[in-house]
Amino acid sequence: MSKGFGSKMKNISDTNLLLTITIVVFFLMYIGAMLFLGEGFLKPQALFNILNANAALIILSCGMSIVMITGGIDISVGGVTALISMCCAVYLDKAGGSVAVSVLIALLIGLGFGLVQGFLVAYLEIQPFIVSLAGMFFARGMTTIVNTEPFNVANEAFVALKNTRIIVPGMGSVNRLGNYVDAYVEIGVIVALLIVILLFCVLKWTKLGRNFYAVGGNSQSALMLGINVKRTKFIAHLLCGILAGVGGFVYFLHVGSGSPSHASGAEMNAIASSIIGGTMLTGGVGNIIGTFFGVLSLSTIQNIVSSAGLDQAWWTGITVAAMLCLFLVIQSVVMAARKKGNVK
Amino acid sequence: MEDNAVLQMRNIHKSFPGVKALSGVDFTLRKGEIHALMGENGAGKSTLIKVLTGVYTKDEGHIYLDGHEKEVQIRSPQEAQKLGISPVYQEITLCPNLSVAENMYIGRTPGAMQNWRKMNKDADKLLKSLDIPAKATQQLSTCSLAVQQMIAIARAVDTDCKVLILDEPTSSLDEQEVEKLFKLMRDLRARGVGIIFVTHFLDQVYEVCDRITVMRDGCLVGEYEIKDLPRVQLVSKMLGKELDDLSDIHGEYKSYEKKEGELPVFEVEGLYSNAGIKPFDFHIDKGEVNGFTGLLGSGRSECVRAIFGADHVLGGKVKKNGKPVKISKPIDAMRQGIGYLPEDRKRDGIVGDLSVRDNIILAQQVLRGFLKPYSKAEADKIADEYIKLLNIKTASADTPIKSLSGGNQQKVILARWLLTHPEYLILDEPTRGIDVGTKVDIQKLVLKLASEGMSVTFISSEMDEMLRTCSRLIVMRDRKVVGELTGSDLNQTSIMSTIAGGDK
Amino acid sequence: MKKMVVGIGVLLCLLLWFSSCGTRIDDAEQPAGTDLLEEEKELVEEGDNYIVVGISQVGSESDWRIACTESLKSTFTQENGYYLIFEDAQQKQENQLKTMRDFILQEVDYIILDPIVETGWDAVLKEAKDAGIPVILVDRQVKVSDESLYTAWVGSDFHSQGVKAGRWLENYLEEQGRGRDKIRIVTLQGTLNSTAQLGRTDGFASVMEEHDNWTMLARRDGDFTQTKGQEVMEDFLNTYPDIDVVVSENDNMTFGAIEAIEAAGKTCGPDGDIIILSFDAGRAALEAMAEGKINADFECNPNLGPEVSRIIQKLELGNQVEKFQYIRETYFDPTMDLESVIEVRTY
Amino acid sequence: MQTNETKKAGASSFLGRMVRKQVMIPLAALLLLFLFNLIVDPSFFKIELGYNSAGNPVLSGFLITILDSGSELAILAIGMTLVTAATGGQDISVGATTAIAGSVLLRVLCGTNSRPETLQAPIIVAFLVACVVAMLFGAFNGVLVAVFKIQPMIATLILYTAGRSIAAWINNNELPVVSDETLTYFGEFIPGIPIPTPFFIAVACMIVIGLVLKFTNLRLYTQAVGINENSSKLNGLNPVFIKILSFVILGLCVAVVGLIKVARISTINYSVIAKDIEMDAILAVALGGNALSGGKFNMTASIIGAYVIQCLTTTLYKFQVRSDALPAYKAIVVIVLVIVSAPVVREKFNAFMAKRKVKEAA
Repeated sequence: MSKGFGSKMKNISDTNLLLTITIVVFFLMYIGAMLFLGEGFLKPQALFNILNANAALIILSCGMSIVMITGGIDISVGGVTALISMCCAVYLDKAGGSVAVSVLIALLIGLGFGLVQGFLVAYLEIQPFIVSLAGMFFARGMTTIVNTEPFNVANEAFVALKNTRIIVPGMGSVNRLGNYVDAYVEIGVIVALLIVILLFCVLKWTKLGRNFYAVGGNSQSALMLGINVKRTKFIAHLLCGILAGVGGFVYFLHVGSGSPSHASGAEMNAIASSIIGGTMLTGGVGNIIGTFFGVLSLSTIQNIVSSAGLDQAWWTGITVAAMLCLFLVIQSVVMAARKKGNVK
Repeated sequence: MEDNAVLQMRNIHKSFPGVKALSGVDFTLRKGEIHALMGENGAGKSTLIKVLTGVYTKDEGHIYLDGHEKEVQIRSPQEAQKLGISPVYQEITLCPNLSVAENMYIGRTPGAMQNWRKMNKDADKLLKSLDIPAKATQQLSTCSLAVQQMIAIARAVDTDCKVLILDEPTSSLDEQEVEKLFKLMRDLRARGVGIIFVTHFLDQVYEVCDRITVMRDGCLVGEYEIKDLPRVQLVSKMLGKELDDLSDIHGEYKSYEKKEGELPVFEVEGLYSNAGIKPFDFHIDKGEVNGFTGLLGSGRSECVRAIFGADHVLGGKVKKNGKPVKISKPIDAMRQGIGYLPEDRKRDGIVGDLSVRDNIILAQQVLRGFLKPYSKAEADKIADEYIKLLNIKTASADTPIKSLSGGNQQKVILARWLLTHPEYLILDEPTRGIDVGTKVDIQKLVLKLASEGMSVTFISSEMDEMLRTCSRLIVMRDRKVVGELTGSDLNQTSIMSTIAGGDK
Repeated sequence: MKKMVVGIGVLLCLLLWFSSCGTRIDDAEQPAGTDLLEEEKELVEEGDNYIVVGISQVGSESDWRIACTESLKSTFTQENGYYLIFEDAQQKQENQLKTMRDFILQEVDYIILDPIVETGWDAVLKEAKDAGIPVILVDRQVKVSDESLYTAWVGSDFHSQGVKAGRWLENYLEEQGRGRDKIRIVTLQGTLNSTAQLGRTDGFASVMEEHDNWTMLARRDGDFTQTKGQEVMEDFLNTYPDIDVVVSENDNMTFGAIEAIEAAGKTCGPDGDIIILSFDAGRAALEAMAEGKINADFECNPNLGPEVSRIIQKLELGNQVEKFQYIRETYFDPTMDLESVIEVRTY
Repeated sequence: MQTNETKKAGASSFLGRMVRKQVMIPLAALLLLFLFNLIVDPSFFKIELGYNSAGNPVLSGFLITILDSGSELAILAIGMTLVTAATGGQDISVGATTAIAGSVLLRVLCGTNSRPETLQAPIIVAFLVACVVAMLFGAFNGVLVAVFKIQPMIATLILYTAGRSIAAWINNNELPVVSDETLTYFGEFIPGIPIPTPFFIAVACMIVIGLVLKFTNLRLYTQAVGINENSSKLNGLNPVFIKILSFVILGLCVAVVGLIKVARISTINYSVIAKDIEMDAILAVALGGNALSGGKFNMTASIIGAYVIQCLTTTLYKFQVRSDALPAYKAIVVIVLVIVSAPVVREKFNAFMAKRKVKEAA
């Protein structure tokens, strides 16, 4: 293992290098938490709880990663999630609609945002940040236009779906009353995992996926290499929009309510997760598996922070920002070091 | 015409608004030859290549492939590639974040799925057959620049190309890398590929090429077998012998009288920067006009940039009037009384959206400092003065500089530096891309300034200009100073032979 | 790449296996067993010595809430034999649910929940019940299908606050000799349908019924905010020139009302034209009372900590506790020694 | 380039001349809004002199509201214009850093006690401390942008998220209330003067920036760096410094805004203070006709742009649009603005105009 490690390091691609860093960081952090904080981390359900709470974020981050791999960004995902939650909640609760249609609504809203933002970014060549900033404000504003008050959805079919649990065999534990409690995940986690696997395959084994990387690596070159750069960018934003739709519904399924303040800061968490997961802001480097672990790392660190007694609300925001800053620095340092090595 | 011609271009015309870029150029490429396309900047090489690769559409003329049976229309880069015309540019146009194999196959294989195994196998086979030292699975950015260049070539070759265009592929490679590249080129030649090789390095031309086509000012000078064209002749053909009304402007101005014991205004020892030049020594006296000469890419601009602190200086000493000074940033140089008119006017010179007035006062304003701006009236007065002095043709001082013609933009930049009253002015290609009248104005101005005691370094691709203005020439080749010419040595022949080096 | 995927898989499995191992050891009913890691031992000991309490607080949106948090935190200290885990939910039920699940996983001894909304708690409360962790609600209540899902509730009796206000006014008017006069009242209501609004309005109304000479001129929503309170009061003053009593359902609206009254050139307080009754009795309001601008203020006590602690102690001894526990609350009027009250006021 | 320019001028010479006066853009928008209000409800223009609770004369009316509430935006627009010009990007953390500045201000004023009887420090000291802190945070953004070359919006995203948390942290999440009258003078009215003080502060800021632009080279340097970094470097400028400077100046503006915001309510609400103001500030710069990609700027136009935005906001409020819903309408305005100013769209439009002209000629 140690033999030829240096050369191995040199030959490993940027994407895989950053991915490795992320995974190592996550496992170190988690094991560290198990050893020193115990309690909450010592049962498998702890990990599943993290998954349950972050299924939506995983999906949103996947979309974000794809856009970031093409060199763009989309900060509207949080707003879109809130809008979807609110629309679905109003539809289910006040209009007494069916769950299937609400899924459709969620997807359509996501698709709509993806289409418009993708068009503006790819074909009108407007900065993605401005476009999605406007998208974010629009979505947040629309949410309060749809309904101003937060409320829980009482629709029975929906609540049943929300409370559906998928038992993970063999991972349960016995509580202090001596009862065996099954470990479980929510439906959203299954959706998130499927999406992670699907997108991993898309990015790895399809032309489209490779085009994302090419466009992000050097869009000028990509054009020269015969890739339709505009279309690729458009598809990336479209995918991100659709994933925001799916993620929005999964979020809604998890919280079971509509509120204008839902998913506040989700865009930041998604960006942070992607970056921690080894996606470069400059584009062309990133991995869905990394993003998945990015989300886990982020929420693990948040859990650690609160378990360690830093219980005040502000620590969450500061932790996320600090993690983001840290990983941005790590990225630039590692990349600079590699570049130096290569030039020599 | 020749039977074995893979490509013939006949009577190609192309003009841009106000400029005739190509007028009636012919070009023939034969099967299995490496054909150098030579000419100084603005000669029309790149325009010709862009016409050939479909980036520009020609105004007039015909292009034939495979003898002259088949006339083709090339409207886009994609069409050119389909016809088997593949360009490889100086800047690598590959994606550094992808693997070698991907870079070779992306965007040109059918199907929606990526078959890694097959692609890697194919890529390895191709790399091996071309003897390129890279693995298919390696990330491109981990390869050296030469290998990246070769991979671009491999990609081009694999598209069943008949015409391979290499546009300055060697400018960022070291000697060994160049050697590897040449080996690949020879291999390809043996396979019958026609290669167009654009370069500024004479040695390389003589090492690898079979034939040379020389262009100048958008016209064809001629096509020669390599053995029929000695270096000196090549250089003279490239540079041409333009005779115009400037034959003797030297006499109009008295040269500055050097006083006894006067130290050089600036003196440089062993200076080198991160731009890849070898350490060099240099000095300039008060009232002297000297120049760096050499072909493009020989390092002449990099030398003056190092003096001005524009590149990151890695080592060497600078002395002003015998006293050492530290110059690490342009502002240091400016404080020492150096002015620098950069080579790339558009990129480094003008501040496009700003008015002519602001562009004129910019450098002086920086020197005066943050808290001492010119009042509106002062700025207007200065601007008007210099507009008149240099005869700048502009609607008003308020006009954005980007809407001026190239020559007038250059005069504005010149005015900017004259305003700072430098002791030493560096002019890097001040006459490039501007009309003859302005050229003469600028040359006269240089001599006038020198007669008033200013030291000037003048760099130009045009030999005549240099000879007319400079009293001493520093000759560069391959990023090294290779000679210094003064007095009676200052003539075309000696300059060319020094530039050419090697066989005389 | 393939190696990597396998590697990740193996690592994840290890992680899960390791973590389930940890719990199995725990479950093996040998709390101080020799297999335990040092850290775990400490934890177990910690668990033995202290009563572990998890608190899920709504947030810190108002002074009242902050004072409430402070009270809880200062009660559940290690000196008092508690080990406290506090989580601020930043106004999100989502966060509270997550926190609750973490508490259940950590097997805390008691969970204290200040629920942000009334619905959506069934599932998690059931999980807590299944895990044998008593949940004590504070301040706000929940709507659940089965009331046994939580152990107790501690909070303010808004209704009795309203009644108290009514009784106070009754007495005050008697003392002033206006017991038989026609009394015109307006009410600045809190955010409609909030627990506090409903309780206070109803409580006061129940006393009003006993007095035919009291008329309620108008009740309007002042949203518990100063600006809205001022607006509504301005409106009232324009419409009804002869208001005798203002019932303002919280201090913030009271401040707005005072501004409006003064702007209209009238006076309020014990020596003024208009009698002002306020609720909450925050420090600022008591100061205003000391300045003679408020007649009486009815406390909404944020010091829930000691009461909750009492409940926990009872439960620890295995005693039954009352399901609904109202916190002791008082009122203030200028007859009292306000300065010393203000001195010790925490919010 | 040159030909392009002339073609454009030829295509729409009248429009071109109008548009060339950059100040015309926000002015036209303002006029449009006024016209709309005049038609729909002329009471928009009514100004009344009344007396507030303290018995001081105060002016009220929608126009006064615009002048009053627009102050913060106008001040931020000043800094934002500079940042935009120098870096070609925008700072989206201004709202969050306003919270920080306000929090610092209160912290200094209140000391350790959240309800002090008397101020623990003079307001001027507190304000200066807030200025220093806000400028430091500005410098932090500036360093990320100029030194680490992170896109401005991403770099400022960090503080956008963390800012309000940091603000809460500074005061231990307490909500300090200042009972001192003098502080409210900065946010409301000075006794005897019927015009709201924030307007005076905004005017003071405008005068200061006007003087700075007149008596220093800030405009020239910033523009040069924003238009051509290479060239400005070769002319002896230090682009890194200029960029950081622009962020620091924005930080100063943020501190002033923090003072006004806090003075308005004598306390602070970390999650609501200056909410969504970043969007408005960016919008003001764009409405002022300044290119969001940097370069030349027109400060006057930006400031007028700020008041246009406030006018729009006030108009929307007047029509009972909830404050939470406002961003949706503004987002539409932004999108329309960026689409109209997108180079691709402009090119297409010019081509279309040229074609039509050819047709007309034929």
